[in-house]
Amino acid sequence: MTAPLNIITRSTARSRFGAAFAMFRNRKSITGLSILGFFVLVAIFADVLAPYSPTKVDPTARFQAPSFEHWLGTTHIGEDVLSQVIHGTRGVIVVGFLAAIIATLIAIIVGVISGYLSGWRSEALSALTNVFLVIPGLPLIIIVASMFDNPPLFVIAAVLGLIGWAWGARVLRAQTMSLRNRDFIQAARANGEPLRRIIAVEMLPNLMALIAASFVGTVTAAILGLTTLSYIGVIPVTTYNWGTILNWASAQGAFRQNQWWWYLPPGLCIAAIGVALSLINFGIDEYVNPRLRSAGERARAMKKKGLNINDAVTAVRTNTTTKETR
Amino acid sequence: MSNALLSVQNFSVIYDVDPPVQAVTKIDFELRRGEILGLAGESGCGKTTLAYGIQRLLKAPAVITSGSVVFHDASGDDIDISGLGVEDMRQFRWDKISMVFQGAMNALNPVATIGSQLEDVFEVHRPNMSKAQRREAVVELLDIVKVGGQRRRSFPHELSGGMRQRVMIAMALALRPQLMVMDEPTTALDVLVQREILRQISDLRDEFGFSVIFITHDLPLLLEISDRIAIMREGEIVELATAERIWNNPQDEYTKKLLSSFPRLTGEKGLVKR
Amino acid sequence: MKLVSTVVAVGLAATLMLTGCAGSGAPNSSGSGAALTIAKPDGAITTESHNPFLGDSSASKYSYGKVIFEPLALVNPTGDLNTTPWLAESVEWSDDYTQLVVVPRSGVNWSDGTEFTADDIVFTFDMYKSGTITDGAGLNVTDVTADGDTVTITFGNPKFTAQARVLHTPIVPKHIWADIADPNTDPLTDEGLVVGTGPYVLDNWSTESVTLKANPDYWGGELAVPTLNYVSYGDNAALTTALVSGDADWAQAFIPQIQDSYLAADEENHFLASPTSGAGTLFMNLQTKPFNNPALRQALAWTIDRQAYVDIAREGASSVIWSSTGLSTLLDDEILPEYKNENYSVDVDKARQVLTDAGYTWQSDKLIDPDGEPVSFSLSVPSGWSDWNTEQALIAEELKEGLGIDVKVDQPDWGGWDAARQEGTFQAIIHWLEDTGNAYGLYTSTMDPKWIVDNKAQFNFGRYNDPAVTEALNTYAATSSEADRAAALAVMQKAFVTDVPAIPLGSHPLLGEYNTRNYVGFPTTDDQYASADPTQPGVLQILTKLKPVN
Amino acid sequence: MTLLEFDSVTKVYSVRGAGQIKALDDVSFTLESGQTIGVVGQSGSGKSTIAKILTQLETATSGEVRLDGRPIPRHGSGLRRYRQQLRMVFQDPFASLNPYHSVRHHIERPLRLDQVVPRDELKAEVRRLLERVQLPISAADRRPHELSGGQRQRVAIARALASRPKILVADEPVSMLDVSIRLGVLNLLSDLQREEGLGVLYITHDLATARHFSNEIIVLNQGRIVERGTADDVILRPSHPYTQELRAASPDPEKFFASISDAEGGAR
Amino acid sequence: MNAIQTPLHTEDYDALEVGTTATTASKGSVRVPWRFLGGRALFYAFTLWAAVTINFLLPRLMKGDAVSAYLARNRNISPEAADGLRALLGLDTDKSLFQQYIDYWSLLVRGDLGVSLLHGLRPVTEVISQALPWTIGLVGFATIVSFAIGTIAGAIVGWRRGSRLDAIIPITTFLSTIPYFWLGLLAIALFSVNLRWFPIGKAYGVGWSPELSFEFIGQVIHHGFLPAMTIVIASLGGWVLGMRNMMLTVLDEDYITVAQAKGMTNRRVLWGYAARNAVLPQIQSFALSIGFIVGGTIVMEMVFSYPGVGKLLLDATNAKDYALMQGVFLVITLSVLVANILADVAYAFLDPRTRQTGA
Repeated sequence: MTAPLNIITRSTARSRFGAAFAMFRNRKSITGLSILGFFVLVAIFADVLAPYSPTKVDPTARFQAPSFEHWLGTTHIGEDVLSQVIHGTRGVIVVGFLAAIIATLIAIIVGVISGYLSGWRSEALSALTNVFLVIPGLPLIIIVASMFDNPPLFVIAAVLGLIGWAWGARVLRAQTMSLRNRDFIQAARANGEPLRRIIAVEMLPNLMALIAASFVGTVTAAILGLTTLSYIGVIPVTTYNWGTILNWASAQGAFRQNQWWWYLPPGLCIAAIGVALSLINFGIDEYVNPRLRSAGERARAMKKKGLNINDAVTAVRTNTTTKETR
Repeated sequence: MSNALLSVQNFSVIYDVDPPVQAVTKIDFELRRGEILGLAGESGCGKTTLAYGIQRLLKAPAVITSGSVVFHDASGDDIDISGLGVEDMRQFRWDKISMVFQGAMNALNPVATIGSQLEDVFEVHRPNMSKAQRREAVVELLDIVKVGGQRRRSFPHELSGGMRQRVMIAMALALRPQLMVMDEPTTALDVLVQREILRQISDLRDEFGFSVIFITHDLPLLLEISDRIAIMREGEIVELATAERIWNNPQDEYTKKLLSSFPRLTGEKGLVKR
Repeated sequence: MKLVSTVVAVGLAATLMLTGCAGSGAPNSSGSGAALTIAKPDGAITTESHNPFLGDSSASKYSYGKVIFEPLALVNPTGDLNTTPWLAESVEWSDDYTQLVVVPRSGVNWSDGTEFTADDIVFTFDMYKSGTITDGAGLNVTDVTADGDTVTITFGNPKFTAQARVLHTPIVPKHIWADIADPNTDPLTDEGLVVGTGPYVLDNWSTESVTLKANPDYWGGELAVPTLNYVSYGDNAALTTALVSGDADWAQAFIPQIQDSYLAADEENHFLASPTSGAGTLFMNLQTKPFNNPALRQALAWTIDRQAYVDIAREGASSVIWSSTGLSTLLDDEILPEYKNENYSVDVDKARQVLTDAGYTWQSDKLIDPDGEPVSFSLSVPSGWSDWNTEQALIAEELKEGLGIDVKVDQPDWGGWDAARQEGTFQAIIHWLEDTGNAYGLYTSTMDPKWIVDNKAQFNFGRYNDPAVTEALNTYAATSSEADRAAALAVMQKAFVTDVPAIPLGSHPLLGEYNTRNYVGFPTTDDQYASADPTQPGVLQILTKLKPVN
Repeated sequence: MTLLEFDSVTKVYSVRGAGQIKALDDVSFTLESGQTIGVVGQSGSGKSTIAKILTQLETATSGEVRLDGRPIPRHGSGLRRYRQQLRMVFQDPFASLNPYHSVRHHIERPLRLDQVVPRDELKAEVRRLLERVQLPISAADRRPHELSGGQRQRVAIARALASRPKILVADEPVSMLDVSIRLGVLNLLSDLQREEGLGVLYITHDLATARHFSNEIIVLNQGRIVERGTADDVILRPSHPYTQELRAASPDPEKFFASISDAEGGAR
Repeated sequence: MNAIQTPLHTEDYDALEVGTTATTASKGSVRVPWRFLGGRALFYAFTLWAAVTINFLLPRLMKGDAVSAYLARNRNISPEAADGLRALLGLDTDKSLFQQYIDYWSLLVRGDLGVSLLHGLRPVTEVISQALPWTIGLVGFATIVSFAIGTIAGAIVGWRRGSRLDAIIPITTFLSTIPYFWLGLLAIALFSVNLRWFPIGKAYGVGWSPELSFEFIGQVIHHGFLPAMTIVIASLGGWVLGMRNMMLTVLDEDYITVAQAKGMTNRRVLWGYAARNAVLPQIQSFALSIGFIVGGTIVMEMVFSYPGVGKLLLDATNAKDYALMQGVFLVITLSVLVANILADVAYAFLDPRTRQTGA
């Protein structure tokens, strides 16, 4: 008696799982997730992967170009750049994700509540959101970060998160407002579902794509913020991140001396992780708005068949039989 | 022949996707001058594809695969629509055949005044008209459809649904075309407004003598306003006859089934049974 | 004239354009010689203020004030450490250094034509006395009198250790400054206020550069350089780039990879590091563990590689200090005979011996203190001070390798670092010394409780406090007797050698990068008549010595 | 006892910039078990406001709604019990089902919420309800977008029936569906009503189906009831001018062709 | 209630449509969207208040003492002078936080932002006024150019979807994921140091002062080109993508089909109908992105030694120059607000739907 029931619940569980990840089930998202996953693995296994300690000084091997011992060369005091980049991944990933988690939580709470409520409470939350949107973030972060002598990573993440939630909240608010008046929410209300259940079970799943998108967006912003702040030296971090490496490289004249092995890898890593996150977001965008994907694909497919999507005049193909082209 | 406005023969449209979808298959019909031809059928039956297809308004991946559409112009010229080039087609449109679309809110550009959207038509098709003449023509059109010329500067969102549909009709009327294709022009409207607009279309037809192809799924309505009705199903016309004949003596099983989907408003309680 | 210069400028620009290096064609450069561009890495010159008394005025910050307003005499912080009278014919200190007798130079005119007199000197020091100028340098002037051709300035305390501060006071014209309501803050931006005796006069001020023209009536004779440009770049890296590309001619900057990036770029590029009595010094917090144990401090002194500091961290822009007295070679004559040969070296075995003797042990290569706790500390340097940041990494590595001490490299922002050093909440920092031009500088900076006011330290961050040493320091500063001074110095040196309150790493030099493409006569290693640092008062000496290249 | 009383209900909305608008103006009617009342009127006449007040998505400005003689409790379990007895079928089957959840979820929820059946009978009850609306059990694990419009509306009906209500409010339940399946859905509703003895409030703008499926018809105009009576009375013999206008505007081919042939006959 | 012209139109009675079909619009003059602008004005007032308050609080939460920092920077000043300085700066007062807040506002209203310790005790307003034009010039110009290029490119890419132009999207996206400063550093290394095409930063050449002459303007353009281009390149991606996505949505709208059915030329459909509608959300996100962009460009000023407020802020923060820090943050926020207001006004006039007159 219980056996078939189990099978069914499991299958629905799987389909639900599948549904939750449907937004990532496209080539762009998968590529992006793979790149991101690579960096996450690097961050986790930094200790194993890095051939040297990132702070291992070797006065005999300064400013070395890439070689077999040092795949990405060395710094001005003989530190191994590759090891620094590998260890730097950790700070970037931790801060990026932590900031995004904080920001997304705030965004969900503020956005969904202000979207679901109406009246002055909703307006007040919306105004708060807009204030955080309009106030220039980086200057504020610079000021706030300078309040700490030697802020630990989570503090930086918290600051980045606290300042970066507004965009997500705004998007979620708009979507919640539109969901609020959908019939299925009305139906749940008419059925007497409690509010928390309406929000958690009926609304949140439909907001997942937007939440994911805002999460990914905040990770990007936080990583850019972290590396920028590290570069300008507002966040002095004793553990390495890519911004810190660039700070050193710039201060030690690597850009001037064309010590590309020192300044290119961290910058390219930032760009790579940015591209990965953008790809994930493209995927989500296309899931939310299938037109975005299909438009290009459709146009290309039609082009192959000799059709132009912008033709305002329907093509006529009476002479050639379509049977042949099939 | 002189009575015919549009001759459609062996007309087929496919959507060239994978796999290709045959949307309209080997349609033959003739539209007479000044007549209202109703096009009825359920969603997906190809009625819209047909109506758009004959004026080559379908976007890719739609492809016309066979047939000819000949427009018998009032000047006596016969225009083979399938043979027109892009530029000729552009000039032909709206001048000879115009359209009234479903859902006038989306059919009007939300950021332009209705006046400017009407003037657009003259700018493109009557380049010799002066600005003043254009404005005059727009006011006249809006007066004809009883929106009032003073609303020229209104934006679409400032008008009610019925008003917007009237504006669309004014726009369709602008170049005094010989054929108007109306795609569910009243579906989104309330019944009283719908009746009012239908009356207006009928009056305008009497005054200007254009032909109408009227698309809708509302068969009872069609029966009242059409001269002839074509019933479509799965891309084909299953029956084409006068409205009265369709009502009193439907031939095709599908026509009968459609008719019996509507309960009677008056008369004996129950469904229309044929 | 205006027309001519414009024509010249356009022509110049056209020439530059044709030769393909469209660059800065300064519109005001007169034809007689190339301009000299002096650069700083301090960001844009955003505020116009020519007030030489204001530490942060543009004149002070970019140092062009030093070529407009001249001091009484120039004290060479390097080389022979000599005093050269400048606006004074002569300066003479009383024995106890509480009185200065000045004979003003005659035949000097202010740049507006008014004659420079003893009254101007009196007026300037009177402003300090009366308090119209904040006594930021702590001159403590009690009396200024003019008597014919001499001016006598009396101070409230001996100035032996602060001679340069007194002598470098910019002298300003009484006939102008008498009407300035608040000399502390007035920016002198109104017409005709920037009047000095110096070799150059202000010509053009903008946020991007300040241009000065040679003073045609300069008392010191004709000047080789007709135009001085002062510019400021966003940071050190940008400044270096400008120096390498030739956009800037002369600067005081720490250039990483200076050999490859600057000196190798052009053989006319030169770099001079002039050692001073100051030094980059490792300060340890003597009040708390682990540095409350002198044995550990001593062990550090035997482990830290000063040569690496000079070669790697400072890229050669320093000279090593190995003497156990902490004094640099510049102050060799002040080292007591008994310490002449007492030098540290990198001797890990010795360091370990010191520690073992003091009861330290090792456990799996980690140093354990006599209480049984592992030794570790954090070494703080503000982020962005790249030379010392590098030294942090080096020290951490040396101590870990050599002694098994875990050093946490801490790079807070300036504010946090500043608070910690003042409040004594740090464990170890690298810091500079108060430069007095003699041995006193090191010892007062590292052992003198006078720096601790309201429990906040301005120096002596380790909070060394030994009454005998304090007395010696006071005696040294106040006495008029050479013998007393020598005795006091002996007390200080002895205390420093035994207690190791701080570890000087390498002398803190004045740096200067310049090129000899257009002008020669800069100080060199062989002739350090001044430091090559264009922001020092000695710039006056250099500018008057420069000669055009043939 | 009367099942449902809608007693002198007035609902006023304040619309920004337009002041106050009376969506319902002193509207009263009663509904008995096994009875279907058709509510007709144009959009904006207040039809949907009645549904919203009945389902307590909105509260009446004045007046009272009573079920079995008791006014609607404001909140808590009383309100839930009220809602259990009055369920609604929405107009748009594409919007009234949560795209994220399976059909089973939609039907199980009210069962769980109102504890209609014990937990171990949930599955059987879902099957029964699906059968009731003529859907295969395999539909249970589908998600709404995998179903056609008609099937979705059946799911919505099954959901409404799940809590075994006494009253069903159907707000334009077929206007979004294709013409050929409209009757099927309406017939289903009508069958259920008969078999379960439900009271049905059928809200529509279509006079023909209102006449066909209702016992009584209420005509609303601008929030006011302008006419009421048995279906045939209201449609065939409208007394109020508004009702007459509505009827005249509704397509009626029967009468149309009759009048044509009369005219032709007369002419001849 | 709505003014009803003719009793004929029954739909005008429609009670619930009143809010949306409101119109009194038949007069000649351009209608000013007062209600929309009024709502925005209220919001801006609130934001301004919030910004000022944050601004007031921030330095008070920070540790470190401005005067000690000042003394440490100016080593020739003896510690004994500290008290004198405190008195000069008015830092020796012992007022309640609320009283300070009131004082802060009253000073602010009078345009008094205090004096900057870092800049020779000059008024903060004066310090900022030297720097602000450069920031606004550089950032404003670059942002507008980037927006214009991006939006036009996005419109074309969206219109010609499926063509080779689609490649623009990944390219600009890649560029926009690169940190501004890194791109700037690379640009300097390549174009200034190696190729020597452009000067190494600064706003204009040595020895110049601002004047109205072709040479000077040439200088400014020559110096500003590299930083401006870097900002444009790094921020282009967002605009291209946003506009392209919006175009794809708009191109499916009925009014596009109507326009084509009306026989409009493709050019007219693209710019007059599609792009004209798609640009509206762009303008809204433009307004909201300004704050973000300004943040990113602050770092550019450091990299390019540009004499703007960004560098001022960094230095002020490091030196605990509270007055300057507050001033700069306030001015940046104000500029962003003003930019927002401009974008809002532009939006209000471009989108007639904001012009609803109410009733």
